[in-house]
Amino acid sequence: MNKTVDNWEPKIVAFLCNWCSYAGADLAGVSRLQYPPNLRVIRVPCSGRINPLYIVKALQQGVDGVLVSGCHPGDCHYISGNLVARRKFALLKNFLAYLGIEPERVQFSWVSASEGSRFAALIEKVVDEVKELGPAKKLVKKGL
Amino acid sequence: MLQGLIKKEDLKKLIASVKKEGTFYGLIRGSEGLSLSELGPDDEVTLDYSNFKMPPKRQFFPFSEVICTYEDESMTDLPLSEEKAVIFGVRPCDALSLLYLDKIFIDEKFTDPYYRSRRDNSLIISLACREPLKTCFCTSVGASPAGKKGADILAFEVKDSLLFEACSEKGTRFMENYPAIFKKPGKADIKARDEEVSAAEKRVQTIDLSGITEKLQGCFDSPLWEEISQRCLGCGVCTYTCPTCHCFGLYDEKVELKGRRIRVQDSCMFPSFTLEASGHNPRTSNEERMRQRIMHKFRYTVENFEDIFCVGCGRCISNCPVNMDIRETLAEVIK
Amino acid sequence: MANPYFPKLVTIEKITIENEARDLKTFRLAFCNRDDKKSFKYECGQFAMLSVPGAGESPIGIASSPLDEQYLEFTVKCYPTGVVTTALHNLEEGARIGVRGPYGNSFPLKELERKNVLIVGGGFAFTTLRSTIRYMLNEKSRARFENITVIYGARSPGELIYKPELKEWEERDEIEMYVTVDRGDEDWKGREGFVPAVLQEIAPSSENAIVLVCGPPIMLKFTMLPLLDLGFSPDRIITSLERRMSCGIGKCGRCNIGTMYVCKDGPVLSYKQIQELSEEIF
Amino acid sequence: MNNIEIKLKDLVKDLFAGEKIDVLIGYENGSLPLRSRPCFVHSAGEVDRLVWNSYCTNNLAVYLPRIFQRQEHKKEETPPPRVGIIAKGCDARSVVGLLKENQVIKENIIVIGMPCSGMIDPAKVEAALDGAGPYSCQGEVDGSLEVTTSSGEKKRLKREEVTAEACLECSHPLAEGADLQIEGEPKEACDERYEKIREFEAKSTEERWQSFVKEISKCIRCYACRQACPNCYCKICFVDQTKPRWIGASDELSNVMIYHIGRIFHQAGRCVECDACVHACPMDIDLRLFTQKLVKDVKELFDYVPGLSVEELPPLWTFKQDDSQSFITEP
Repeated sequence: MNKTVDNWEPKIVAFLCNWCSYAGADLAGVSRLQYPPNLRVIRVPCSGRINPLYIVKALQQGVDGVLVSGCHPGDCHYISGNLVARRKFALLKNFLAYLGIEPERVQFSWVSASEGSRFAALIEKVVDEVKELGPAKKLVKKGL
Repeated sequence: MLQGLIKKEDLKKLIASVKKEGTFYGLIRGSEGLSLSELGPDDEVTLDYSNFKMPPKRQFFPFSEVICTYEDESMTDLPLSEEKAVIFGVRPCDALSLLYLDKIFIDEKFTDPYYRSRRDNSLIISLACREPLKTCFCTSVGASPAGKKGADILAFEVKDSLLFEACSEKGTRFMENYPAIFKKPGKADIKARDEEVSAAEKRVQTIDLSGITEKLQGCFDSPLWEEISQRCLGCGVCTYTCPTCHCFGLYDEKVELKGRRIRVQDSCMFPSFTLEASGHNPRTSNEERMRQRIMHKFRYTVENFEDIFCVGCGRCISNCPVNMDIRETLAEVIK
Repeated sequence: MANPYFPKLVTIEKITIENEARDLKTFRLAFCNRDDKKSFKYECGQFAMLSVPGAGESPIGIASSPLDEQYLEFTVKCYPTGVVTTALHNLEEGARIGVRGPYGNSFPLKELERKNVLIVGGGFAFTTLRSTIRYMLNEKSRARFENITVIYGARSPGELIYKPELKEWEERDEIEMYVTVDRGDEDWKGREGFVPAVLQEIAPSSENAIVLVCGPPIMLKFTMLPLLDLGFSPDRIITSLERRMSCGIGKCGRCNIGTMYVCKDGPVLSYKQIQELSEEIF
Repeated sequence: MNNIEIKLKDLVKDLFAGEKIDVLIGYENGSLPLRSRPCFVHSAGEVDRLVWNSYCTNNLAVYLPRIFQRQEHKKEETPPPRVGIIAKGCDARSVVGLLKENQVIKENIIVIGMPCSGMIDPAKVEAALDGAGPYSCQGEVDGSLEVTTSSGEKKRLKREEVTAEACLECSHPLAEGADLQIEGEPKEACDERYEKIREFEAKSTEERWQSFVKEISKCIRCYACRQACPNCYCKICFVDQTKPRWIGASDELSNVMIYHIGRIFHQAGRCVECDACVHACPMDIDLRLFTQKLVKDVKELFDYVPGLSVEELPPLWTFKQDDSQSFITEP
């Protein structure tokens, strides 16, 4: 894999649920916790709102990684949105990896509104792993 | 008419000579089956096949083709292909289909420059058929296993050689360019060829299509269409593998501020083909779409261009997932 | 070899919102290149392909008159599922788009000369009729036509388009205007009722007359019978068709109806020609 | 005519005679060797068209949603038809799926279960004959298929070697839960499955990606896989949506890949491994390699097998508190 590309910084799209993870990201910011600035955050009502096509489409548009984060199981604002989503995510994660897309490109996690430091650590980890992989090439729409 | 005999093994010499000026396309059998591909002098040219899967229209009218690009607010049209190409191994039915496509894409008022430049820069060497398939019916629609229409050169397999026969000025000039490669055929070669041709012609199954256009004029509202179309799944196999189907759409694809406008083949068998932005769709059912496809090929083109837009290659029959057989459909209409 | 798919660049000079629902806008365009302007010669009833880079192309009838030399106008409705129409509606004045055309045949203005002209329009299909009215009312051409009668209807007062022009025409003597809405509101003092009903009520004479009628399929369907009753023979009822199109030059096959391609053999057809087509049109 | 075919015809004749059905979806002889094809029988008089043999590959359940939707296009209102459908194990499981998803009217269908002994895959025969379709077929003799090529050569192909992959690996050859059953001896159920999937899983990421690229590059976007699938009944498929436009129209590889990923993923927990998509594909894309992965995962993760019970909730409509979440990234 292409590990060292000069000055390359990965672009990562993060789908964060409105009630927990987005608030967690907010808290990380308010608490002035340092984490890498590679995220492009998209706020969604619930991790259950994620259509697998959002993830695949993001990869096609050339992002280097996708992160989806919602409330911890049991904490969903809509009771069970994240639990239903969990099944979908488990299958999708396996399926994309099966097709040969590096598993680190698409990651799922839970972050609550009070977990600012967990959010910062999560981003640190995801960005590191994607950096290790180098720029995304698979599934990316061919250049113009 | 210029004739020349070339040993099969000497095809390599021909390919090597052609390569100096352009690309030589021929059939090779690879891991993914038979396909028309760019050949080098070391490639083994396949000659023992009945026909190949994707029709040769793809060489001139690719599935998708960029027709212009844009950046910010300026647009640029794309330069035309100047690649000189020799396409070897097209079957006579498919060669004929190119003449039909010409009628669509090249006309006095508007010409598709991308199609046109590829056509102008190509030479077609068709290879006469020896083993017609179960699905072939070329002789019923004006083509034949040794038909010359659409070919610049028609080649015949004669024992260990190929007999080339120029059918156009372009073909004659091509053969004259390589005097060292072609030998004069003997009487026995010609006789062998004639025997092969008539044997092949006899093997092609025929259907009676007399009066099909007139019949179609009278059966627009017939219940027949519903009956026939029941089984149809509504996929695009028949139209995409048809050598004469040419319907397309123009679409934009954009990445950030840059984009391209693409001409993409489309199929009248898809509901979206006629769906308007307002949501109105003049052809909502499978039945209407099937009728349109048949009417377009066997009636409208006859009235507009005096040709049935079908060459009897049988691809729509052999590839159909539910074995829709256009021969049976036409027989129903005639009945 | 000229690329017939390649659009000419134009600038959007002015955008007018035509209706209350704000989904109808008139775009006034100016060619960026002088030669393009010269070569774009059109007639009433023709259409052009408008293209928004990144979204695609759409066939739209030309709403300005050939005698409006300074500009070119198109009125476009934005549909929720329409990619190009939405993209167009999102643009602002000064933006650049592409135009390709003009395409198709036109209203038979030559045949209309020295005749009474009845114009029946419904909804926003009024655009090419507006082009025709503007043309006929122009001082250079008005004398060539006899009486001009216009019946134009929309769903509600807010949905009537070209309002300032409608008002101006109503005040002129050389044209007879009947504007109607399906349902009025408190401020509406004009006529109420569907176009076919108004047509029957006014009952314009068909003597020495030709009718141009454009509207949604359902209106066309119910307008034909009253027109025939009034004595308009099918060959003197002229309408304009809509179909999905990609190329505009008779190649892509989308607008094919029978042996005809709406883009090059239409969009203007007489009711007689429509009756001869096997496919049901409206 | 074989025994099963006679029984089937008698049964269908009775159904028409008793005015139990308006139409029967079954198989008739195709126009090509080794092909039987779907047919629609509307009266007892037409019943003799029906056949039952080793070439009935199509999944007939695909026609059920259409036959009910068709009504909507008609101008005059007619009551929904009563439909009889001939079903192999896989077709019957598809019908269960459609019932579960409310795509067909339960009271209006009669499923006739067939004892399926596995179907012959014409693509395998073609491959065995170097890519050309057989010119004629003389039938089966002693577990072998006798065919003649277009050059007149006679060939014998072992039945097992040309049996469709889906049939070799079939876990439910009998249409359990069918309304009516034609007696006979179905093929034995296969328990040893997913071997190819496991092999594929064991390959490196790069190897898997290369295989995916290779398979998808063949695609011509004819959508035959979608149209042949009983589960693909969406009125507007995501690829045809304009807002948002999920993928571009061209055959650029990423567009085609997303079409397939989207379609196959949409079958998660619904696919019955009938291989209708595989058989429909004119380019011989090995779709099974991808569809089956999801079937396997759904079984392993959620212990669910589609198409066996109308009542059981589909796996992606529900959850368990203790579903696996080993895939979750922990910082």
